[in-house]
Amino acid sequence: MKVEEAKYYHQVDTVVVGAGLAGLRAALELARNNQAVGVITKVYPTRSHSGGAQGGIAASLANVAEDSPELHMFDTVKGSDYLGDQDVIELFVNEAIKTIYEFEHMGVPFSRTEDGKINQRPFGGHSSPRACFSADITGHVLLHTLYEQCLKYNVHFFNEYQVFSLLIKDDISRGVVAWDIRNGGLHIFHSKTVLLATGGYGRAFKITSNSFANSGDSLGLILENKLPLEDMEFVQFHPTGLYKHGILLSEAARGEGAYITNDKGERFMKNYAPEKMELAPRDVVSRAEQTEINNGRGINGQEYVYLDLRHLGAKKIMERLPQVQELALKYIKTDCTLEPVPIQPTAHYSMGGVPANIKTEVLKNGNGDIIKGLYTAGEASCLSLHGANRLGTNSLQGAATFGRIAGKSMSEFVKSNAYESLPSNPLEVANGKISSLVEGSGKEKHASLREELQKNMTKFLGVFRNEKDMLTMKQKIKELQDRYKKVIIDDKGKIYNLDLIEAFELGNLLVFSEVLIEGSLARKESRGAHYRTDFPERDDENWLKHTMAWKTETGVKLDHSKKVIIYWDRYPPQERKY
Amino acid sequence: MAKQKIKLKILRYTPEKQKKPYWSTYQLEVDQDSTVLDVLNEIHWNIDGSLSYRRSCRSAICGSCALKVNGQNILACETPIHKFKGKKLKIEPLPGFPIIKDLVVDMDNFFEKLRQIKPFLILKKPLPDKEFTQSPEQFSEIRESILCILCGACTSSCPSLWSNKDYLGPASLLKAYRFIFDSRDDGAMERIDMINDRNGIWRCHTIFNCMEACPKNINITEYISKLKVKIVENSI
Amino acid sequence: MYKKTKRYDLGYYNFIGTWAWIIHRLSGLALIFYVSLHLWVINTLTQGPEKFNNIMNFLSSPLFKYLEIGLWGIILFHAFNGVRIIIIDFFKGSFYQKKIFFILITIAFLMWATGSYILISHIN
Amino acid sequence: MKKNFKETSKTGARVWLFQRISAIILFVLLILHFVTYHFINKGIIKYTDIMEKMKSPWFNLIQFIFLLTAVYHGFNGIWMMVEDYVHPKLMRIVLFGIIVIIAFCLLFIGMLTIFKVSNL
Ligand SMILES: Cc1cc2nc3c(=O)[nH]c(=O)nc-3n(C[C@H](O)[C@H](O)[C@H](O)COP(=O)(O)OP(=O)(O)OC[C@H]3O[C@@H](n4cnc5c(N)ncnc54)[C@H](O)[C@@H]3O)c2cc1C
Ligand code: HEM
Ligand code: SF4
Ligand code: F3S
Ligand code: FES
Repeated sequence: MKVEEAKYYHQVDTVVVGAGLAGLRAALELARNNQAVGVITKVYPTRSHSGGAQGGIAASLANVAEDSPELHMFDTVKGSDYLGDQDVIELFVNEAIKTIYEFEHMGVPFSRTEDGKINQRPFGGHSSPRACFSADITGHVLLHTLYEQCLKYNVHFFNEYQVFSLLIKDDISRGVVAWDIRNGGLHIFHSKTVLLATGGYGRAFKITSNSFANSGDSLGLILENKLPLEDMEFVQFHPTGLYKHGILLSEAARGEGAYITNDKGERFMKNYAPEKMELAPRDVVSRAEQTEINNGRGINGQEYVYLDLRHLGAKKIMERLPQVQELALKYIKTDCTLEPVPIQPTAHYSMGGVPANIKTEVLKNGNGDIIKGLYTAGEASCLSLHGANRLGTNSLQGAATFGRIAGKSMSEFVKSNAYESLPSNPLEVANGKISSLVEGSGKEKHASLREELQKNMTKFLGVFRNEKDMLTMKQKIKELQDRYKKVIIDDKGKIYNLDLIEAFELGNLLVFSEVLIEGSLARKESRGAHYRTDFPERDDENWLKHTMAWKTETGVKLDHSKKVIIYWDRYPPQERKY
Repeated sequence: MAKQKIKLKILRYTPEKQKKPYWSTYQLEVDQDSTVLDVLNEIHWNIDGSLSYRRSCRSAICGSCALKVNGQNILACETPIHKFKGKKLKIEPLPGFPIIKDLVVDMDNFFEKLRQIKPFLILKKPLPDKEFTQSPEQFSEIRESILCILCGACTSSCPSLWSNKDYLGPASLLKAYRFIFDSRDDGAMERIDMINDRNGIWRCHTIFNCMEACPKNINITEYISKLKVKIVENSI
Repeated sequence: MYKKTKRYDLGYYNFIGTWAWIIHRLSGLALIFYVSLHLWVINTLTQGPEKFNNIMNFLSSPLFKYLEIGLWGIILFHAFNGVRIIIIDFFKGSFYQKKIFFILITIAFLMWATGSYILISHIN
Repeated sequence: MKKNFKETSKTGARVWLFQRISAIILFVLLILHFVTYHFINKGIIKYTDIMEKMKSPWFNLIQFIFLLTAVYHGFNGIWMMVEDYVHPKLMRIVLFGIIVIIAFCLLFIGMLTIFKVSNL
């Protein structure tokens, strides 16, 4: 395969990278405002991982019980272990309601209450039933409805194009370079604004609920452009991952009243969160599970505990949780109406990501300086809505609401700004990556590297962390990064070259994982999803602040000067107890 | 986990190199409870990196990985190999669609057909301040149809499509049902006008392959029948 | 740009629905052929009793009796599968399409067996 | 850009519905016909038997309906198959012509028989 010259050039006002909930919502907003928009996505839009979300989407509609945005805000702030920026959270809880009604008007088939309103159910960490849902395929119906709306407004999709590099110069974004997966060849997208909505980075872990596409591409690209990432150490582990597979059994199962039991058949959550029991936030339940497992109380001393649904009755399970039943039956041949299901904690959500301000503009540093024309939303972003720990159902809402806000910001930006010129050799970076993979000198395959990375990340940076483990991992990642330089791929063709894509994704995994490790090492406290056995307490005095991390030639540069925005009078940090 | 030796045949095709697809045989050792996708990954990662296929969620919700294995369309990620009871696996891309490479087929036409049935609520009434009300009974009309993950397994398995590539196909018809029978929608007539066509719904001959293929067990044919009756009621 | 290949690979015939459809089609065609012949034969009625009775005698030879047995089978299959299709179309039959198929085909088979018995007993 | 699936023909609904209606009529008549002619009369039908029956106008009416539905159903069915397998427009029109001509020929032969014999 020969390296491509600039054969394909597109000029579009706005480019949206990623067609998950965040990307599509932004694209829709732009299209509705009559802006030219191109959506670049490496999988068909309906294949995006947002479709995997099951449980629900939060908004304080108060359809089923008393509720208010104020309460929603309080829960979110507390859930974030006070690391969430409260101006963002406030905007979020107020906009959430509008987002839901908009979705409903677009045609999202929500499950209904008897009197025909949108039904809501309780969810971990929320003090009131707040999760709007559609059986247990909430993300799926939202994603499909948004995609269909985009078809209605004739949004232009570049399906199966993968962004290989960002064109940023002098703190101004000028577009992206993307690889046409299907036909081969690099395309230049010259644009006024770019939105990064590429989803999470759970694929750095072995046991994960995330899809293959969640390789945190834009994180790697941001670091490569000498820009920082924020709060990367916070990775949420979900307590109900299917044993060995990591596939998620919806939290809705617990919402509907499932039990979690250990080897002795005991509902052990009573020792950890006596009030909320199984409905305590994910990090609490995951840690409880891991503790039970570590202390030999996993089922038969193995690495799993049981999720018990039997008392709900087959009818309710089939009606409310059909997907849970199906997944357990298909993957581990367990019929959850008759038997308990083996589960273990699984890497699930990435709180960290590309730093952005409340208008979703990407930040250059901790002082609030921005990169002009670059935006981010969804799981790839860190607006610090979720702080140190995300509450279930807040992320779909976050992706949709801030997708919309991003759309708005971008369409304003486009109106008052002209195209900036492209850098002199726009394809240089992308070509470099491709040729090093295709013409490399080594012998190693990317698969073995990835396997090693994921295994070790799960082992050393999992639910429980400590200094020693993390230092080991730091060594390891250096070694892996060196070995990556010698990786070579089997497939030298252009057409649908899966090998190339996977190898490229591995490159990103390796880059941001290092940042993740360094961030965790530096944060000498336990907060939210980040739990250190050597520093088991939360330390508000020293650590009530965000981590910004750059990758430099010499290693990772950290900066902890970015303050958390807290409304001290309303929500002073207090202990998180459930 | 006990290991197991398996043999399989995969239909390979690289348009840059071959004129026609050809069968290629593999022999490997995998876990007993592996899925078809695990096997493909194993080959791609450790044996032959040039094998291409689509996959994303590996939890049967994204619809990327529909393939034909031993004569039937399935989702690779949710089908364990023991389902084929020790038979040699024969893996091919979805029938009825053009192959791009190996197991990857061109779905553009499939999505284009979806676009044409106007898959979005068409509203002629004013928007309420809050949500439209819809009773649980009205919701249950469309409950099954919203499970569709647009994997294409159904459309690809339909003999009517094989002989007529312009046939709209069961997936799009199901989508049309989902909107026509949504109590909030006002655009039924527009959509009916679209699917009431020589290459639309009337190419369905109740062959039921679509239902056999659907990984979500959606009773597609039933919904197509309901549509046919509705169209007949409306146009005669 | 990749080349689009065409494949004529139709190996998807493991299912009742497919077979029912194929046989229904073929039987329909066969029936048209039969109806045409039949109309032509009956037309001899207009040419007087002689010709008609001759042909009828000719058609009662064993060979035609066996063909008639086949014809009866084709008619029954087409008729009963046709009824199945109608049930599916109008009476939510798709939930039980396989059951309906087996029930109706059993009835058809019994009718075919009885009919064949009668037809064979006519030969002598 | 892409080929639109839509053609303009809206006859599908009628083809479909009439195929079913004629099928139900045929179901009754065809089985009755087969039983009466092929089983009961030992299968050998005499000219005089028929002439006897032909005297009744009801019998003739039923025969006429039978003829009409059978030909309609059969050739409607063929037309459905043509729509399945034949795509070029011109070819379709030609085939449609052929189908209609054959159908009318058969109808003509059938009606000729009925009218001539029954002396109507
Ligand atoms: C199993 C599971 C269940 C969940 N359940 C819930 C729930 O019940 N409630 C809730 O609120 N949240 C839930 N979440 C979280 C929520 O689904 C995600 O946070 C949210 O969907 C993220 O949306 P997104 O738009 O940011 O990204 P995604 O939906 O992941 O989309 C990413 C997009 O980016 C594209 N992309 C990535 N890299 C590139 C590249 N290099 N070039 C081009 N395109 C690229 C991909 O193709 C994709 O279209 C769940 C998550 C998981 C994993
Ligand atoms: C005995 C009663 C009959 C019944 C109940 C019956 C029923 C049906 C039905 C329901 C169809 C529609 C199939 C579809 O839409 O896919 C059909 C098609 C057809 N029928 Fe009949 N039919 C009968 C007799 C006949 C006769 C006598 C002929 C011959 C003249 C015939 C020829 C056909 C043909 C050619 C088709 C088209 C096949 C296809 O499209 O697959 N049928 N029949
Ligand atoms: S109806 Fe079933 S088979 Fe067809 S696309 Fe949808 S999920 Fe796939
Ligand atoms: S297989 Fe095809 S013919 Fe109809 S019932 Fe399904 S769409
Ligand atoms: S990988 Fe998503 S459906 Fe199989």
